[in-house]
Amino acid sequence: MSDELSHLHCGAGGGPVLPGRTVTAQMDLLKGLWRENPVLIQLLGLCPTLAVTNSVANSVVMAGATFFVLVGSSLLVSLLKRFVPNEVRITSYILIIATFVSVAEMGLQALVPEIHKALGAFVALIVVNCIILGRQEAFAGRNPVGRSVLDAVGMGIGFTIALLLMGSVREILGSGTFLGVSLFGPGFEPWVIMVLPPGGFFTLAFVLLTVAWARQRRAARAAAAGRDAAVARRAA
Amino acid sequence: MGDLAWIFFSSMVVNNFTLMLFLGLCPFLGVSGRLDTALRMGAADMFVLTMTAVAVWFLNAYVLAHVPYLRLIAFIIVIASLVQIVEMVIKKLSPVLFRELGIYLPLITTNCAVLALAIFQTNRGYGLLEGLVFAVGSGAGLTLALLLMASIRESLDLADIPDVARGTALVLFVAGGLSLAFMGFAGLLSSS
Amino acid sequence: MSVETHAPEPGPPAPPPDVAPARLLTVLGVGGAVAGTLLVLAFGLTLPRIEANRARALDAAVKEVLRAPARYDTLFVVNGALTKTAPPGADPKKLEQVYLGYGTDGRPVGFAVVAAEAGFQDVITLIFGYDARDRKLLGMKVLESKETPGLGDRIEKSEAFVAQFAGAVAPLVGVKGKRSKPGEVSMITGATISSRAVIRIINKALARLGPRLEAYREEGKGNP
Amino acid sequence: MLGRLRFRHGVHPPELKELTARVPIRRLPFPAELVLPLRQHGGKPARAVVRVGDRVERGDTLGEADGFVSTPLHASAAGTVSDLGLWPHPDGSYAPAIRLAVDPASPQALRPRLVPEWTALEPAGLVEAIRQAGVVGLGGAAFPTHVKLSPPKDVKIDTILINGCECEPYLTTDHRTMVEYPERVHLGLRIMMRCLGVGRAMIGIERNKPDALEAIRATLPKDLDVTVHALEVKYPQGAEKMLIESLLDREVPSGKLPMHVGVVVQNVASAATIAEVFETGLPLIERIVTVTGRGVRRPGNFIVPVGTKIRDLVQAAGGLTEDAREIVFGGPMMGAAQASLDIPVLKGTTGVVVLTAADTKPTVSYPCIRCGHCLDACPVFLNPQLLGQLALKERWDEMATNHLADCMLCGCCGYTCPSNIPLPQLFQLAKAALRKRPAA
Amino acid sequence: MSAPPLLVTASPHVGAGDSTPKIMWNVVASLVPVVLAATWFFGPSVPLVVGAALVGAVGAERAFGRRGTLADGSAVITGLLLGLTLPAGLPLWMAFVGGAFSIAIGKLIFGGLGQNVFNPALLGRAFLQASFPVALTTWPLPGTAETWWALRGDNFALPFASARVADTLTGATPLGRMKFEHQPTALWDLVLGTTTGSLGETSALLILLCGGYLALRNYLNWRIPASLFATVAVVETLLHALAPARFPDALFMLFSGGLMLGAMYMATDLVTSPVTNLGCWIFGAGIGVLVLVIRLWGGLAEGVMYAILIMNALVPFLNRWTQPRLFGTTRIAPGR
Repeated sequence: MSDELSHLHCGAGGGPVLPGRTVTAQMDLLKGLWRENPVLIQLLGLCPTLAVTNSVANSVVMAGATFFVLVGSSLLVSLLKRFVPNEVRITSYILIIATFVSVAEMGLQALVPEIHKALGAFVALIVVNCIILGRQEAFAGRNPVGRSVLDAVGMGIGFTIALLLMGSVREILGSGTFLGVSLFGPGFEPWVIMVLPPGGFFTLAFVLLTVAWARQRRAARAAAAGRDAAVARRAA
Repeated sequence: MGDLAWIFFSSMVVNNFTLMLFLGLCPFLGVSGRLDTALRMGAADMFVLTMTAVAVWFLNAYVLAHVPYLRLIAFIIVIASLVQIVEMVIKKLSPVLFRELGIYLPLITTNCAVLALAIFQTNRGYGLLEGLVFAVGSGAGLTLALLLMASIRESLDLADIPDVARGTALVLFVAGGLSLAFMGFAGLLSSS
Repeated sequence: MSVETHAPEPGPPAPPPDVAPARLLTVLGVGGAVAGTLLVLAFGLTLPRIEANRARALDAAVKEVLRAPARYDTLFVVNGALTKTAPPGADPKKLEQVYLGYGTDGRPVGFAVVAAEAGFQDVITLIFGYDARDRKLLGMKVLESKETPGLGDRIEKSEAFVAQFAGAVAPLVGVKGKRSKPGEVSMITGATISSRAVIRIINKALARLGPRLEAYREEGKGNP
Repeated sequence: MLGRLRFRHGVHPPELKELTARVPIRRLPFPAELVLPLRQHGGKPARAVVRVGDRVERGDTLGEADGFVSTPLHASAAGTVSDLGLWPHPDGSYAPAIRLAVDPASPQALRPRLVPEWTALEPAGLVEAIRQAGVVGLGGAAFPTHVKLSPPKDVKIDTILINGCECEPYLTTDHRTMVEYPERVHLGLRIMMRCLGVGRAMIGIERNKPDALEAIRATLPKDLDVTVHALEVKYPQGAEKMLIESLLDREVPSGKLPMHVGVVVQNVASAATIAEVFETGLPLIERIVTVTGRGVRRPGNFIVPVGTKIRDLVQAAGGLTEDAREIVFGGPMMGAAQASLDIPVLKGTTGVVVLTAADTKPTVSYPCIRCGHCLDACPVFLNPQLLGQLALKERWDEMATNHLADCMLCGCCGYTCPSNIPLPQLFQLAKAALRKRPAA
Repeated sequence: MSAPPLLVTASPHVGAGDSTPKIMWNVVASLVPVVLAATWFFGPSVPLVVGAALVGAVGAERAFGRRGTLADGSAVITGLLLGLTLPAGLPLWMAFVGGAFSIAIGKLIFGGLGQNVFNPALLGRAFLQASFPVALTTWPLPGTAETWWALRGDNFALPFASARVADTLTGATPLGRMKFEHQPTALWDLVLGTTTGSLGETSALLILLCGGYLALRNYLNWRIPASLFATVAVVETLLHALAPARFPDALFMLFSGGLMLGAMYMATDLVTSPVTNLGCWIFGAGIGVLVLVIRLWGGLAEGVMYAILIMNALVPFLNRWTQPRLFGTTRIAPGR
């Protein structure tokens, strides 16, 4: 696979680190939760985010599998980065990822066969989830093991948050249940569309709308605060 | 014959890869801004899908029966090399076409639609002919979705979209609408 | 994942100065070997569990549609006939299988047949129990379907719908409203296509396999 | 071969010509002051050759033509040049103009012949005389007539079309000209045929002017190959491209001129003016103007000196009514609204239409609902809907690729738009923006 | 003479007299007889359901729309049309949700009037159909309640609660009966509207008349219904001639289900239909073909809604492909 590919397509934003600022372990871990959330901010890995979130259980299992693959391959990639020649970098990454995905798939099939059936091909499709290859390219391939794992954990949790958010909304409204437990009793009329494909698109669209709205609000407030500060400075 | 027709229409509209199964969303969101790029992406997709169907049939029939645990790795490597080979062949044979397809070919490697096609084909036990029809149907479905989205996005360029909805959220709303519309095809050719 | 949304990345890490082909091969080889080992290990560890899961699911389904037989045999469909043993050389997993259940008295109670065809959304896979002597169904269970939640998926979730198949006389006829004859199945309002697909799948499977099942009963008389 | 006497698309605005259609042309007394902008025609403005305080006689040259596509300007009355400066121009800007204090004591008598006798002239001499007389097209665009009469050598003209459509609502200038001076029209046509060496001519008149048709037909010269045709009543029948399609079934290719399909189109008023110029020996210094609309008390058709201010015209028409809201130079479809009563009539001003509050369009506009009415109206088959949307986003280049250049700003799209989107204005803006941009 | 305050606007200074609100309110007025007829057949449930959809639509426009957009009447049309596509017994809260969705997602997210891709009413209807499939396919029979005053279903179900099973008689629509039971319905019943179906699906004749009024006033492009009807009639007549047992006759196809309402009011929605006349011909024909495909080979009995939505998605395409030929470009001037 060619090198430019990763940059065109999967070069996930690791966010250039500002010079002169020490990067703490906390920052490595926490940035994936919101500021660089892979799904909500970077808009990566939307396929699984839409496809498997029709129930919380599916979302949890999918997030877990992805987390496992992400952390595992980040660890391995970071460990091996000095031994991997640049020419075969991406190929090796994919090989590592595919291995972990295969393991995860077999594990799920053995442990939770029902959910594995419900997730269908999407477990295998973690291989082409851009979050994972993106993290290897952007972070694990050029950072020490500890930081890489922290980064992967953070990103994994970020992905899980997004999936759980989608899964909760869709299951609660679409089936009236949470993790299969009925919330509103038998009189509730489920909004079936939420567990259907269009509902996936609409839910994610709403989530992104809300995120955009929140960021706009925050930006506006920051701008207002900046203005106030400038006024205060001038007054002083 | 009826089965082949069903496979074709099912994969093209009833279970459209993009709108019903959320596969190939990356190009759907990424390169659907303009009609001509969408068309090229669709053509490239179709081509690689068909090639993959043949390769996967071959793998399943002769190789993977013995090493089932290598399935995923085999698929991804075959797809990646296939794209690379196709790229080189096209570059050699038709530089014009190569320029036209440009970056779209390598993009397809990590397009989940191709890997998904391989997995579905395997899980459903499709033979060569069925696999080919499935690939062509899926490719047509991907292209259809891309073209619809591209033409809609071009026209939305002129609309006064509210600020918060600009970008991916709007595309997803439109995709939701398309997905809703495509639900009308459910049960096509399976009612008799 | 989207092509247009990321900030530009700093370039890839500087390539190591010397990339000897030997080292390249070594790394790939070692990596491949490690990966292979990992895979085989995981495969070996999980395979028994996976097979057991599958077997358990099938076992439960067969027992359900045959109304809890004392035991059942697995039969193979080979060249238009049922045999108890797979022909030599053939992979038993790849042959079509039907399951013959026996009552506590040792007499056969019926066959369980797996069949699949297109439904409303996608392929419906189901298993049904069939008493070839009386040409009566014993039960039906949907194994896999993607029918519309709340509507089409009632072919597996609606007990009233599923219960009708026990005792229904083949070939089945779908009707709207109340059933009046033993061969009739009352379809789900609003999910006619899904209901009819179930009926069609069973009828087709019986049209194909029915004579063989009956023939097998004849020759298998007194066999157990 | 003859066309189908109609064109495709277009609109049917209410004609409202009955206000002045039967009012005979009347000559007005000279006003106290005339204002003569130097730019009264298509092409480069004239160059002033008088100074403040100069005494001029009726017909004297005030400005000289500045280049080939330009015409001289003449004094429309005897008087004194009182000012050379900027004055409100009908196009909305302030432009150089000559102010003339009319001599109340002057008899304004005809001066000795300034324009030579036409029968004595060869084609080239005729064209030169027309140029010297400052003749421009009187249909509204005011393109110098001599330019139209001097086609390039490689172009072969086979037909002259005389445009008597007057498709704009309200206006009756051409109508009255045809009714009252049909012989002048024919004489002008005869002179132009001689200029161009063309043997065939056609006169197109909308069916809603039966008296004009009759008058023109009754006086048709027997020795010329001239035919008269009654055309469908539809706006913009009088647009050159539409007229050519209606009469000859020829489409002027996109980006080309009528002469490229072998045709020269002249307005009836222009033809009559050419005749008058040679008859009287005076250059073009007066014209017929319809002052009409429900906003004036006594609408009529008047012969006025070029440079007469709106104020004087309106007074001649009985003054403004209480509810007069908008004063438009030209017809209501393409004319320009005027902001002041001091604006003068130019050579190309066909009429002054005073609209009441009830006649004007509401100013509020709605979003485009893509009804497609503008596509059905556009006589040159553009897509005004798309062009309008592009214009609102200031995507000028895309407008150019969507053939903005072919838009003639006829106003059909704006007339028909239920959302009241000012499409012609947007297109005018876009054209200006594209013109300003350096050619790549 | 003093100068009066002069208005200076751009040309043209006169207009054809139509305005967007005028068109919209005319459409609203033309829908009133349809609503009244539905009320005649289905009793007081009709104003309730239509009203709830209307309140949802207008409320969303008021809450999220730009200032003053209510007066243009487009939200009212959407609410009315959505109401007319619903069954009489639908819980009011669902109709309300549908109306709000129609406007908020179907229209405002695209920037409001004139910018939307899909017909808002149909998008709302499709949303409801996908959300509450059972409630949306429970059809009361017309005129079967004991008194006209009886509700035809659990209209007053609590928000988020399912509808209780009502004692009103329900039945399959003519299309459903034809598709799943091969039972025809008398043509007169279809034309007059004495059949089951959603509120505005019943009286084909009335809809044809009301839509005809709009077509006469040029408030809808008559080419769309014309090409739709022609396509359905021609194809269906051919199919019927080939296999009369399998395919019903053309008149049944034309007058049953939502085809009339869809053809006259939904497909002709100005915003979501092509701007070019050629585009409109293709658009109508496309809807006709898709309706037949879904009705005859698809899993659903009725496909008008989906057919229109799919063709809506194709409209930008059609607009692009059917750009008018520029004056003086391809035709060579004769006589030269």
